[in-house]
Amino acid sequence: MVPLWMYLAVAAALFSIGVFGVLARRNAVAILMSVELMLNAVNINLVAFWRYSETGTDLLLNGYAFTAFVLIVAAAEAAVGLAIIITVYRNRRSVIPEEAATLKG
Amino acid sequence: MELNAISIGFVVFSIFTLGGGVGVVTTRNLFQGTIWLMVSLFGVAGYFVLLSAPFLAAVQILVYIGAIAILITFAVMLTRSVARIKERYIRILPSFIASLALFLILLLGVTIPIFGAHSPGSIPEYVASTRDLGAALVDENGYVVPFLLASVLLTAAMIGAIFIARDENA
Amino acid sequence: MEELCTGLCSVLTETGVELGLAYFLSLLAGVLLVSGVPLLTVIILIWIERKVAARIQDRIGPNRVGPVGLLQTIADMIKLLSKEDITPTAADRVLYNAAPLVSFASVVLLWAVVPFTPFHYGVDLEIGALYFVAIASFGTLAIMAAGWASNNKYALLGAFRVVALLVSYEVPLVFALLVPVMLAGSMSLVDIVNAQSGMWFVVLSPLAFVIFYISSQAETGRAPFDLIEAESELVAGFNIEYSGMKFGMFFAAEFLHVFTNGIIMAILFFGGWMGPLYYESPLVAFAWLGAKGGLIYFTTLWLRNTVPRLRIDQIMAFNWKFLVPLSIANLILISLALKVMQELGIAPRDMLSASFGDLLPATAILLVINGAMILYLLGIMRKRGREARRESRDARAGYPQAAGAARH
Amino acid sequence: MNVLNEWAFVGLFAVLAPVFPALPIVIAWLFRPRKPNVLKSSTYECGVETIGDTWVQFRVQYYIYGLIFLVFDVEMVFLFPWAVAYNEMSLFGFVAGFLFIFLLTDALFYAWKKNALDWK
Repeated sequence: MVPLWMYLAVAAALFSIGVFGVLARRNAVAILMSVELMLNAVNINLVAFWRYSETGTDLLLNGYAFTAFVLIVAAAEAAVGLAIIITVYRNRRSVIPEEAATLKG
Repeated sequence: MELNAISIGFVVFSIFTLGGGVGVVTTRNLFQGTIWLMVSLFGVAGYFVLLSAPFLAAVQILVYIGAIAILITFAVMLTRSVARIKERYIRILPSFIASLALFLILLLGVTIPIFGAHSPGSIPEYVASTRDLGAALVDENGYVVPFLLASVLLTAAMIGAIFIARDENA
Repeated sequence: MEELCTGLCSVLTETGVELGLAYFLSLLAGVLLVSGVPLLTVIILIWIERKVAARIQDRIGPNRVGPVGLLQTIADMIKLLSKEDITPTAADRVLYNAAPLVSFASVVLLWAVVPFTPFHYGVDLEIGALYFVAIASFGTLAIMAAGWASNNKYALLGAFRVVALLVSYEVPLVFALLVPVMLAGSMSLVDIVNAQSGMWFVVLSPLAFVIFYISSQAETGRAPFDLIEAESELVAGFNIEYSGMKFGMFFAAEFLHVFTNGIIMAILFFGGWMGPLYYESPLVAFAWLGAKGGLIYFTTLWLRNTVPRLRIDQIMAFNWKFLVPLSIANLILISLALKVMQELGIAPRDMLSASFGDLLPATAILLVINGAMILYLLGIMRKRGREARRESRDARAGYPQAAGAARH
Repeated sequence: MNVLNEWAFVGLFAVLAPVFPALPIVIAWLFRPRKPNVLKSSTYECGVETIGDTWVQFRVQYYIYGLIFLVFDVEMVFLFPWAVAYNEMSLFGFVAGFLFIFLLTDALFYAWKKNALDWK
């Protein structure tokens, strides 16, 4: 078997890539995709800890079930986020978050 | 790490996951970016298989490659001038340094404490099946409240997104 | 497949091959054996499809190359091989070339979980039914990639319409798929077949089968949902820029997908390999599966060559306002009735060990429920049909000129 | 055959599956004639050079269908385990699953009433 820390290292790398995307990209769709990467890095961790936990024999499902919930939240986030992007684009012809900051005082 | 099917799979899926991730953040073309995202998430699905959670792997493919990829593509086409403009990256160097620092912190903070712990021999043999998950989801002592809340969340997301995205003049 | 792999593995290790390599080689042999089935059938399928279409249209069909035209597909392949393969300069080369491969591979991959006989299958995954849906979604992405990578507005428009159609019809498909999964209490396709030893699921829930059948007809892009090949509207759809063998791959993938869906329906609703004397020999079991799948496949061809194409707004309205609510209602009613019966002790909780006699009362009640739903639906359809006819009559009365134009 | 061996089979299958369609394409690549010209490899249009870009305005309806599909697809994350555990489930568990489906049907009903399901 692959030791646990390797999964965590890959998840950390994926999370950092996502953070870079969120910080450096200007396009809202690209930022949303980077957020999806970060959520998936979290999911890798959850499943890895669930699998390697020594109490796995009494059927602790926390990590497993939690991953399913994260998946649902990620999907809801993508759906609403993209809908907002489409609407903002329709009204302002732009998908750059900084350019759509009318609500900021 | 000896050479066997699992370690080969791990290396292959790591390349998929991280390569796809790098592709997502570096590709300027948003459609290609979506494909890279799918490559990366396919790698994550592979991890789930290696971690004996094939149900999550199938669901990952179903939800991301089957639905979210399509949704992102539709959104990209609807905001079409985006793909044409030459997007400039902002704050490349600070972002890079920040994410690299985060990676190192995560590596040190998370990996070192458990390095060597959980030796492969101590991994539980029996893992929960999909049936166990199904039973736990609707068990009063299990996840029945989050289960129903997830339904409420999805309903709210769907109603909200339709409300936002619909053409008012239509 | 399991014995074969272990058997081959032990033979190889005895002859002095290293264990890991022997394992890999036996696995490879298994994969080639299983994937050989769809690859061989696709060649025959194209011939069958053309022959059936010809007979329905009162033609003879291919009859020159080989006996009764059997080698026509080989001749076509040789022709396709010698065709010039044009890649448009504006295309995204990597995605353009990858799309047909993914499209075909996604259909071949489905065969990894198909149980041919009680003991001969690629793998018996715990999540078999979900695997079937998940792998099929690669095909959708391939179509999207093909349309985008061609860099052609007709291809892109065609791909968008097709993808919207495919994702829409996946909803009733999955809801209908939940019914056999629920009845068998397992997603493994082998378990689902075994659970039908008492009663085929098509008897327990005919409506689920009908919904699954209609949506899989749409998933494969066949008439009346053939927007994929809407020649008269979209030039050719998403594959307009493809030529030669790459076009052939989209074509072959579609043909194979139709047959694969026939086999899957036979497994989910018609008891797969079950039939008289199936336990005598694996060949008999295999023949039963082939016969059931083939019969369903034949009806899809029949439908394809008989009905006209629907408009996209009609297709979408039919799906979202009829098929999806129906499939949800069907799932709720079946699960409610079965649960009540299980609590009362009329229906067995374990389909695997339930015999024909155990299931009779439950079957009768479920059939009555299904029959009531079908009658109700027919009532709705009749009412809608009457309204539509009245509308068109009123329109004709109001605009005599238009009516005249319509008549000639 | 344990679980991971099964998936090794699927993995090998997944590696080999694209090879089958790739083979004829590669063979065709070896034998096919090569006579490209500018006109042939240009984008297939009505014969006149395209002005501007391939991008056409798409209707938002595509997104709405994709969105409703996404929600129902994600629902499957929970409905498949629910269906698998159905036979051993108590009445309470069944009612929970029933409520789950019912809530989502509400959303579909909303979309219907708002005419979001019409192809416009």
